Amino acid sequence: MIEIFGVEVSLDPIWLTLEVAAWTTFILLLLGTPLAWWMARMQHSSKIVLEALVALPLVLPPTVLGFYLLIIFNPNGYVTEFLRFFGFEGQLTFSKTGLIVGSVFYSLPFAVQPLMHAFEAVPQKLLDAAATMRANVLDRFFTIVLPLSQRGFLVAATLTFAHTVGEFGVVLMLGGNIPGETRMVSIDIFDHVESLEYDQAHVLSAMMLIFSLIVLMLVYGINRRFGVKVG
Amino acid sequence: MIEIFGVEVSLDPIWLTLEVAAWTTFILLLLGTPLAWWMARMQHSSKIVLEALVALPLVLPPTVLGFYLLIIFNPNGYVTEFLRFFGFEGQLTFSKTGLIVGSVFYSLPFAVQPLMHAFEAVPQKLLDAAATMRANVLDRFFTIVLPLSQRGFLVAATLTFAHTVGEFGVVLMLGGNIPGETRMVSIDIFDHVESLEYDQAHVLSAMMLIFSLIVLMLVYGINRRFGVKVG
Amino acid sequence: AQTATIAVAANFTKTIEVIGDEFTKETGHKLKFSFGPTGKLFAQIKNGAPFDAFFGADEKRALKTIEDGTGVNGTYFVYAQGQIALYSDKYPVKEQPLEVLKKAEFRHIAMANPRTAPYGERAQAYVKKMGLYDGLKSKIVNGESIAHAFQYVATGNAPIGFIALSQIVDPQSPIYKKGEYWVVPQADYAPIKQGAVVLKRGQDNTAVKAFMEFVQSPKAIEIIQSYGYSTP
Amino acid sequence: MTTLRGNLNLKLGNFELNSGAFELPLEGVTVLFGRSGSGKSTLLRAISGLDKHTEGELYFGDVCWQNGKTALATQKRHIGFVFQDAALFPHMSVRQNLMYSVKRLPKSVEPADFDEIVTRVGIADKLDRGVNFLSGGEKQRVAIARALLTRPDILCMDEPLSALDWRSKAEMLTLIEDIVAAYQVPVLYITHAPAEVERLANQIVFMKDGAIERIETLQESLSRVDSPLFDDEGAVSVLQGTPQAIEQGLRPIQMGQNTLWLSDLNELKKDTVRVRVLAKDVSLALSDPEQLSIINHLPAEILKIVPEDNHRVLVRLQLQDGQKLFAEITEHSAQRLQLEVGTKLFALIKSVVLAE
Amino acid sequence: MTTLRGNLNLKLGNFELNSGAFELPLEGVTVLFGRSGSGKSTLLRAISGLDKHTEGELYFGDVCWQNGKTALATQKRHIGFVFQDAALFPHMSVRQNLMYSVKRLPKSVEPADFDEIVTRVGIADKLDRGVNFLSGGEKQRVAIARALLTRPDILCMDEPLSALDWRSKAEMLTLIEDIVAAYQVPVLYITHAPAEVERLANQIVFMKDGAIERIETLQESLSRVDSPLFDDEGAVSVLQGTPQAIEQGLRPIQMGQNTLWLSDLNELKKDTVRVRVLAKDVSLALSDPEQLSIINHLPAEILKIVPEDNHRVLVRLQLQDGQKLFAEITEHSAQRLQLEVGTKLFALIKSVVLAE
Ligand SMILES: Nc1ncnc2c1ncn2[C@@H]1O[C@H](COP(=O)(O)OP(=O)(O)OP(=O)(O)O)[C@@H](O)[C@H]1O
Ligand SMILES: Nc1ncnc2c1ncn2[C@@H]1O[C@H](COP(=O)(O)OP(=O)(O)OP(=O)(O)O)[C@@H](O)[C@H]1O
Ligand SMILES: [Mg+2]
Ligand SMILES: [Mg+2]
Repeated sequence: MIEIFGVEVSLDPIWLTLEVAAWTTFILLLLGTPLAWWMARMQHSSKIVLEALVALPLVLPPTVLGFYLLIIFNPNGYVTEFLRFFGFEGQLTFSKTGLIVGSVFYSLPFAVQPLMHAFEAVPQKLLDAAATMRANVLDRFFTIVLPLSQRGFLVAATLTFAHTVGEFGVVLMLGGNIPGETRMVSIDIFDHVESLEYDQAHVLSAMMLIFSLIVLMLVYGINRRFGVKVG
Repeated sequence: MIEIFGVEVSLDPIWLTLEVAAWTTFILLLLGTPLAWWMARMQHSSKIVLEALVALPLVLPPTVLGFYLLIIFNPNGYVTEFLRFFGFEGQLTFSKTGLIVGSVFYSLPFAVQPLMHAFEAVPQKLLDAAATMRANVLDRFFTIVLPLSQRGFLVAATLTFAHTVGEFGVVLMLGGNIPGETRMVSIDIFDHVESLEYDQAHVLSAMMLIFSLIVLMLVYGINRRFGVKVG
Repeated sequence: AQTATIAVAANFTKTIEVIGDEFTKETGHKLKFSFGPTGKLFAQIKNGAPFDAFFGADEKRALKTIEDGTGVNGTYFVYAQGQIALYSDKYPVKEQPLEVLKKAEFRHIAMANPRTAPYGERAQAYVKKMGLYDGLKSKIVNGESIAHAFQYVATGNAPIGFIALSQIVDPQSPIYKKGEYWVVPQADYAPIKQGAVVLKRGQDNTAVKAFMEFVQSPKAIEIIQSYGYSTP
Repeated sequence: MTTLRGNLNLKLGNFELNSGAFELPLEGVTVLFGRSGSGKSTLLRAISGLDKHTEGELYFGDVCWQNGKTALATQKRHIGFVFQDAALFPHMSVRQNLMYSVKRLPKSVEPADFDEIVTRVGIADKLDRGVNFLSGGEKQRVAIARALLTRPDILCMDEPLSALDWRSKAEMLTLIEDIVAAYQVPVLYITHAPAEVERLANQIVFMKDGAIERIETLQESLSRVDSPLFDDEGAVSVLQGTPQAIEQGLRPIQMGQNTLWLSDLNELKKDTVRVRVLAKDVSLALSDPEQLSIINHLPAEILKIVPEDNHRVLVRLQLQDGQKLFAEITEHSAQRLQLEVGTKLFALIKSVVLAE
Repeated sequence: MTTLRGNLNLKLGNFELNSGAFELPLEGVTVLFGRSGSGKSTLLRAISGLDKHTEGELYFGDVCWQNGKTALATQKRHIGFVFQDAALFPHMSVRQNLMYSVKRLPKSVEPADFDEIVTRVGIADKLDRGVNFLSGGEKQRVAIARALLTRPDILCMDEPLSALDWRSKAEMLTLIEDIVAAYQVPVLYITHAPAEVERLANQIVFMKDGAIERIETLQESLSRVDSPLFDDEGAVSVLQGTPQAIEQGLRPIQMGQNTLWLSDLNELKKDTVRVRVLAKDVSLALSDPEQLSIINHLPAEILKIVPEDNHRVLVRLQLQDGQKLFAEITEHSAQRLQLEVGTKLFALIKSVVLAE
């Protein structure tokens, strides 16, 4: 609890939000990279289907997405059974893990789309050149594709992070709004609004706004200044 | 009211959603085009500030955004006063107009970002060439920039449309859930969930899912096949 | 001392936080509250949410948990009874509530969604009973919850609305001592009983047991009433 | 005669263009020549008003194009511009690219003869193609046609041929010569290639480090031994003469009393033609040699002998009609033949070498 | 001697590569020559394993590189590849680009001498530059050094010089010759330019419409009157000789009893040099002319007289040491000198023309 402009606000939801957003970004970059790479390389028309699937979370209302994730991740459901099989003890819903998993689904397009476009822009010729220098597929990916996709990663990371910070519906459904555990800033603000504590809501919103603006400006600034130009 | 798989669902929210999404897309392309063009031409560091501002709706939880729009659009507030001055009679909240205005704010980055990138990719040389052929600024914009930014427009339109279809928080906050006027699909599904009518929720969600998949696949298909390549 | 996680209907947020503070002070047990729309909380409980007790905004959904097997039989009780008030900062609702409703000169009237919120359902039933529904029908705007309906009124977007008395008498409320209100006579609508139930997960938790008792103690009842609810 | 005169300044990053005062006759072809990075393109863009940061002054005849920071918009300058990479509109067919010019002509200007230009430029059969399906040479033809169709008061060309292969280059040079003659439009032309300069230029603007170093006519420039034009192929002479009717499979070019025999039999539409002779293709003989396959034996007198690197000498000759010719030979030969200023001798030029 | 033999097929859109069976000696420079779109690049990429859809078979000596659809990965073929546009990694410095090769050498392969290669290629002072700050020629040097540092069993070059200007081109040609001689690595080289072929090739693979039309040595190819190599500059002869010590500012090249005088005084590291002579630079004289600046007068005998277009004739000569030489003269001169098969005469070549 700290006081800002004479209003008491709890910082827990802020830290939690940053933590969840950071994890989500990390995981999505990790999982999104091979997915995006695979998609960037695809030639068939099935690429279109995949692109559409990846874009789906954009279209689905987050509460609806959250509702179905809630059903799918039910502790007696198949997914949890399956994870149990690998020694997973916990529960996917109502925990930080759950929030992160939900956010990963929710923000998928924001990570995969920029990465895919960045990967598509890496000239094939550079990969060919690397191959003639005895670099195998993985080697080429790490030494050529990744460094040349810097901007794509920056955009993917910002969008994912930003979108997770701002996410509400999925988190509310999957998380259960448990203080210190799954109560993120977006829900906290909403709770303040619901319980008529408008002052707290205003302060939190303002903090979020300023923080986001600063982060975004930094990122766009870096992007403009240090983008590696290819070609 | 129609029956699907033995479940009665009302189609009104679906039509309304499509209508609002269509209007939002239309308006955002109209307003986003000059904004994106202006930003694409900017050289100063203030461009970064503008980029960050445009990206803000990504970060703000939609309910929070909705809450503040609710405050700003209040019928005794400055915005409405201002509109009254121009002969506006109605009220921005609890109306289709309000939903559309809210969605326009909410989806702003989804229209402006792809357009800006598309505009940035139009080679200056082509504009120079057009200028030597006596084309003035507007003429150049309509005859060179617009046609060469087709893909950008397609992406902007899809993302905006998709995002508006899936929007929940802003609509929930601003709309007032008036059947036929502001009850969109996302809210309808949510209401069904809240009132334990899970069957209806499932049917509506499935319809939305399939519809979205088809639209997205069409768009990505067109994009891959007919994109004008520049350079 | 133990810790309990309790799911609470959003409209009761403020009240239960105050009760909770008192409870912790007295017993040393810690409480975590999870607030949300009742239907959402219900869906979560059904899908394994880690809640020890459930305070719904109506009777229906708390009872349904027992039916579904997630609630503990015999622990159900009504912890509060909501009261509906008609509020406006423009129209003389205190003196002539029904005339104002009849004339319906306003553009919008806010109430909670009758499908999802008991306050909304009762408010709708009341205007129907008074024969005012047809005149108002086109002007009704529905908040998803009673708190949401309140926002419409508090932000001036709806000049009049059926909201909860608790939202008016709360000293922190943005409309506290502004405008005027009229409490709808309890006799004209079925009581909005808010039911609570202990969930399977919390049945052995002493904190839960203690809290359920505490909520029914005179001290708690005093707090509940001070926030504009009546008690059975 | 109207002129283009001005003094332009423009700062681009670390580069500064400070042209200095200049005045260019608006007649024939003016070539901008200079090393890469000397600011040729920048100057041409500044003249065309394509760079908003240009300052200084510029007058096209009496019309003010630039005064301080106030500039007439490009679209009001009636400039035709041909870019190095053609800059065709990729979303239009060839015809649409051309019509883009035509449609925007003000009513007061009489449109050019579309069919004639298209035929002359050689794209009449490609009008309905997409521009992405054209070869490099075809693209440049369309770009030139497009520029001509704007009925320009001046035609600017920024290395229009440098992206082309030798065959297309040769064709395009002929085309450009042809156009300059036919439409009488003054041309500002940037190139790196001395061969293009010698073929086209009336006057040359030499640029260095963002400034105009000097402006001179082609003849002036070619008479200097240290001309910047003498680069990869060494010294060059340009002879002018009057083409005659074909005789014995050769084209005689009359230069005073002497005749130069050319084996290029293409139709020559002009009264006077330029023949480009590399100094290293000219041999010298003290007596008129018999029994030799070289048919061009021009009597000449040595004006000057300039020693060069690598044991070569450059010999400047005067032909009987007063035209100057360079010959590059080895020091060894010069000694053997005892050449000195005033020596009368014969310049031998293989006819086949002359063809351009 | 090991060979590269195979038969490759590859379908790309509408284009089909069907090489037909081929066998190439893995020695010296093998040039792939053919018109644009004939499939040269496609064949080279197929040989390198850069295209996944390649089918057919390919053996590098005993090593199977391709059998049906089963292909050895490019990185296991030990190929050095130099692309037309260098394909340097834009996010690395020159040194990092070079070290990319070196780091990936298997332990069993002894690394090449980094400093020597870098010095020979002439980029020793540019190692720490970003590759975006190199000129086109410098980029190609880095690309070549990078390919050499992979210790390749074969070096593939796809038009490595076509993006360069004439000066860089000349330097790079010398460099490539030098490298071939120094490292004894077989080279597969694509070019459009006959001059490069004549300078570098040991054997030539002519391609047409996606197939190999024929494989022949440079000498075989140059002895045909209709050689595809005779293109923009007409017929060409390549003479070989032994360079001697410089005399009187000239470089004598011994060819049998005769001497050819070259004014190129660059150091020659090789025992045998090639001298490229354009047929149109050769004049003919019935008697050995005196008092002429042309110093190379080679006795020769006419083998054949071939009429050409434009009233010219191509004369095939045999020199005294048996080497063949083309001269292109006008029909008019041929008649005047009464040339016929068997005529003994002198071929005149200006020494300065020979420099390459
Ligand atoms: N937009 C720009 N920003 C910064 N520097 C620029 C810009 N445009 C050109 N320059 C620099 O200005 C200098 C002159 O460029 P310019 O294109 O006029 O040269 P040029 O004489 O046309 O050369 P080239 O023969 O290579 O075309 C160069 O050093 C170039 O790097
Ligand atoms: N990926 C591709 N898809 C379809 N067609 C292709 C592809 N790559 C090349 N082609 C076609 O294959 C043909 C042969 O191309 P290739 O690049 O091998 O020719 P080339 O002989 O190297 O020509 P150049 O001298 O112009 O480089 C061309 O007609 C080209 O258009
Ligand atoms: Mg330039
Ligand atoms: Mg090729």
